[in-house]
Amino acid sequence: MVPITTLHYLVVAAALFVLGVIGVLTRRNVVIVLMSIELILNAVNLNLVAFSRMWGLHGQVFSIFVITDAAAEAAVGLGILIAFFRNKETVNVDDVDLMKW
Amino acid sequence: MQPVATTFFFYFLSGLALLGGVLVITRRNPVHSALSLILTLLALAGLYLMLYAPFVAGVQIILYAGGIMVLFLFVIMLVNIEKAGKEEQFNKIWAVGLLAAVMLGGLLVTVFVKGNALFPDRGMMLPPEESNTQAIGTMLYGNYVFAFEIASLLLLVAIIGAVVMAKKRI
Amino acid sequence: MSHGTSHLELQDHEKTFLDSNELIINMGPQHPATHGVLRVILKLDGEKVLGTECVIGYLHRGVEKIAEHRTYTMFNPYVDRMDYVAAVSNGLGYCESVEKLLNIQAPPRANYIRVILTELNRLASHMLWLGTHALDIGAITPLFYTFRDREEILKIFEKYCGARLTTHAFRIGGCLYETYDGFESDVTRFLKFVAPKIEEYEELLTTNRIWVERTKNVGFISAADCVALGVTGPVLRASGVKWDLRKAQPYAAYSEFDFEIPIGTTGDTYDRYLVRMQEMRQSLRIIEQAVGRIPSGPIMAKVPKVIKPPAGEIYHSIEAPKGELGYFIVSDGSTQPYRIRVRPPSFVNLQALDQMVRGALVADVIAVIGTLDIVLGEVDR
Amino acid sequence: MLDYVTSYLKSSTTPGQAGDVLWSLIYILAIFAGLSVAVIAMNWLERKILAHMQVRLGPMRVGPHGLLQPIADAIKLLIKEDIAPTEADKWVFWMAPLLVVITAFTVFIVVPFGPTHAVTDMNIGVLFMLGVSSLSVLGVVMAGWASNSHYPLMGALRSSAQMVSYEIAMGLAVISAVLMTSLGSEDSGTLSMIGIVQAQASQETWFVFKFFPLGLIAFFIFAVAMVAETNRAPFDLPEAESELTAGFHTEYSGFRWSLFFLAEYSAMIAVSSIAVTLWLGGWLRPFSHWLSGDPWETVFSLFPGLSFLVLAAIAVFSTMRMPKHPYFKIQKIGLGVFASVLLLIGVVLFLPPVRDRVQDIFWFVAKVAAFMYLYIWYRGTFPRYRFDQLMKVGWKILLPMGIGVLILTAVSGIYF
Repeated sequence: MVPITTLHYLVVAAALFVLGVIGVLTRRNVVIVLMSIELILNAVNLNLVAFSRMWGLHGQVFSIFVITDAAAEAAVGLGILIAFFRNKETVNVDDVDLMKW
Repeated sequence: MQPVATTFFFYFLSGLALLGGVLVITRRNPVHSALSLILTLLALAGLYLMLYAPFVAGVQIILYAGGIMVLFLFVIMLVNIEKAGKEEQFNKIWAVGLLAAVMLGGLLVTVFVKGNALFPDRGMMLPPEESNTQAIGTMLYGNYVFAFEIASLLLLVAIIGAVVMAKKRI
Repeated sequence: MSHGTSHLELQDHEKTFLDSNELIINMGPQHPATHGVLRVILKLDGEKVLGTECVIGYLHRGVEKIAEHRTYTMFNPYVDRMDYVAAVSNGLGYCESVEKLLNIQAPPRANYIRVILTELNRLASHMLWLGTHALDIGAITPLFYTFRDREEILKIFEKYCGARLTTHAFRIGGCLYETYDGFESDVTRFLKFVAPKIEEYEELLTTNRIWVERTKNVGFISAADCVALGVTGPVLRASGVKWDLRKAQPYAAYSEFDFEIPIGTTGDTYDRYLVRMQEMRQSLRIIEQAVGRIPSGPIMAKVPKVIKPPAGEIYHSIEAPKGELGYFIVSDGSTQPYRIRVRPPSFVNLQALDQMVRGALVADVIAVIGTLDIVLGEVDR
Repeated sequence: MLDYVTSYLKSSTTPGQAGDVLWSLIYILAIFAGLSVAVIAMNWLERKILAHMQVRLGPMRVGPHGLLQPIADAIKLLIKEDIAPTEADKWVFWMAPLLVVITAFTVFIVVPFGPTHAVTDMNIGVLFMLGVSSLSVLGVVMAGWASNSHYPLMGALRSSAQMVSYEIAMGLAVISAVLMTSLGSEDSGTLSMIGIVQAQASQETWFVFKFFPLGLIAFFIFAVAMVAETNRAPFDLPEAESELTAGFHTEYSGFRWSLFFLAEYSAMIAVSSIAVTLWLGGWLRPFSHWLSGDPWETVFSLFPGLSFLVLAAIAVFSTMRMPKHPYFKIQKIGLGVFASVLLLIGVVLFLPPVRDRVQDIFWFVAKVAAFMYLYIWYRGTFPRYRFDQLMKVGWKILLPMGIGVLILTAVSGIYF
């Protein structure tokens, strides 16, 4: 069996990234779009942590920043979602076509 | 700590992560999507442990699975999902989006296949540090202290933003 | 979930959070905290109560209708089944009403026995209220303490008339049973036994931070609202109205005893709790005075064998543990009442529920149902 | 085989760190079995202690003094029909109790019952425990949502809001204890559970007494938050019987309900273990520095055996007090057997090789047991908080206190 190398992790991360992109680009439900963004961020995190095994801890520190960012993004994104749902009674991303209601 | 059955656990956890990812983007019910995403997150935490990054794994579990996903579930329960479940699941430009994503995937495959030379020492794995948490802490409050403070500012902005968005009258 | 039967309407200024649909929850008829088979339809915004609607009648037995087909004597046991935790009071009210209709007076000895038993019953009722109220708010221990002490009261009842709950202790014109040997000493011993117990309940609850937080400023109702709704009993007195029928229109032998009417100031749940605790002490005081000087003499007035009141109508009310318990009896001169209408305190007090819980939280609904001290047997009759 | 066992007994590290799969599995099984027994015992003890607080007897019929009652209950729950509401989301409904129970048991792999008695020692031990136990909130939310009914949904929303809020205060209290580990050593502090206890040993004080009253306040914050985390009285709003019937597990029955029950009790034990490890010196015996030296070591090593002897004496006393009626004959025999089992365990624990080895475990378990008693005591004493009051306590009292204690601890750490 091939020993597990950094490249293996990179491939997994790439696959997750593509899944996230598909989710963002094709789904209608805003909640699921937000979750797909989380998938993308996690793929990045996996990359960062995997690289930290090659070039030192910086990757792990950055992945912590990414998690912080994800928390902020989720809070704001869900806040927007709630505001949107209140105005339009829908969570359909196609209906988000006005900057101001 | 001698790693045990690394290969098996790698494929097992990666499989779980990818399975979760697929379920996230295909489920009709957002609650199911969220639960699948939790599966992915936990599997990734396992992968971080395998990469000797226990602190990131712990943060992943506490913040992502225990915090952010609870927020997601909360919001899903607040907004009425019954109607959304009956609607069309994919948007109008899904074909274009899928095409773009597949092209992106193809690009990545090309990079991995053709760019073998880009990863000259791809098998190299640094040994684990004596104390991962301590090393990360030193780095976080040393090299990256400015970024750290900016991140706290970002969180503050996010808190205020979320409150302003969600609350009708302040 | 029953949406069909509810007539709850949102008022204009009340909008739900996120403008989401209001949640309609059925509390009861099978629910641990509705004290029987009360069904409350709650209209909620998250946890906030926008409105309530009580659905009653699950325990309706047609007591008032039954009265029209029974003689005055035969109907006497039925009234015990209304407020079954204060059966003695029900019986007292009924017997006194019929006596008033017949224009006879119960002899003084009977009146003293009536006072003692009624006050014991008031204690029992308040103890049951305290235990269940505390249980609803989450304190499970007082329930067992109060039941332990209520048991002593029920033992006295059992010794006196053979029944514990639905006593049927009194008859029209007086009492059927003479006090048993040692009745006085039993009651005195009970008084000595129970006085420290009331302190014990207060020790557990009165200064308990969580208890105070859960009950202070909860279920507020003003004196004016109480009067407008016809709310009586401890609920009215906790709002600051000094109205107690035992003082206002003394019946039985109450005019001969020295006691006070505890009143509250704010009219919240905590005040009602304090008022009831004080009432328990006042009851002890009345019993203590009464048991010391039970006059001798007959226990039954001269009552005709067949009770046939003259045609006419009468309204007589007494201070039951839960409030004003009134009987309106219309007689057509026959052996059976033409119509009896009971003014049950629980039913009237329950009407204040909606006003007391609007804008509060679900947990407050529980506290308020507890503090109103309703008995569904009396609400539904 | 024997060599294998003795080689382990001599090892000075946990099986997980040594990479010893077999011993890890043995430890996991032992902890699993021990926890199950503890939960069963807790069930009986809670009912008995609460009953005696409430002037009643509690279970008396099944077995002498109701000793077999938990087993009867367990059998009843296992053979009960497993009902799932028609409109429920079957898959999620089925997963929720599993998730809750798995997280409740998983945290125990880092609980140190002694310097070497833990499945493993992670260098993120405390973080791991907090993280995994915070996952149980997901199970609660899943259960409430999947039941597709209003009461469970409200219970789930309540409990998720409650658990997320109190985690913050809890985390702050934990951090101030972790800060204390860094004192008095050149190295930085540690998150490892074993390391934290060792730090208390080397600093010759339990952290609850450190920087009096700072340690005590942090401990208090944690002690309050942990009751809220486990949804126990007076913070038992998610399952407030009088309001929400049974909260998030209203629709559950039989075996799945028993999983929630199991999870609740093991979560109680888990958070108590964190508190014991962080503030009460983990496996260290009381006065290990004041009363050190040879005679005291021997005296304290007698405690495990003595405690079992006391239990046996109580059992014998109860046997004596039973009425002399043939009806009680079997019960008497049963209680007598129980007493002699206790006596036997007590005697075994007096044997020198055994008593040195079980010391650590005994003190740890005794401290956790004290917490369990507190849980029962709270339940018998306090009414239930209302939801907004609960949030007020969490956010406006415990959180500022936690931040204050954290800052003061850091300051004291620098200057003292």
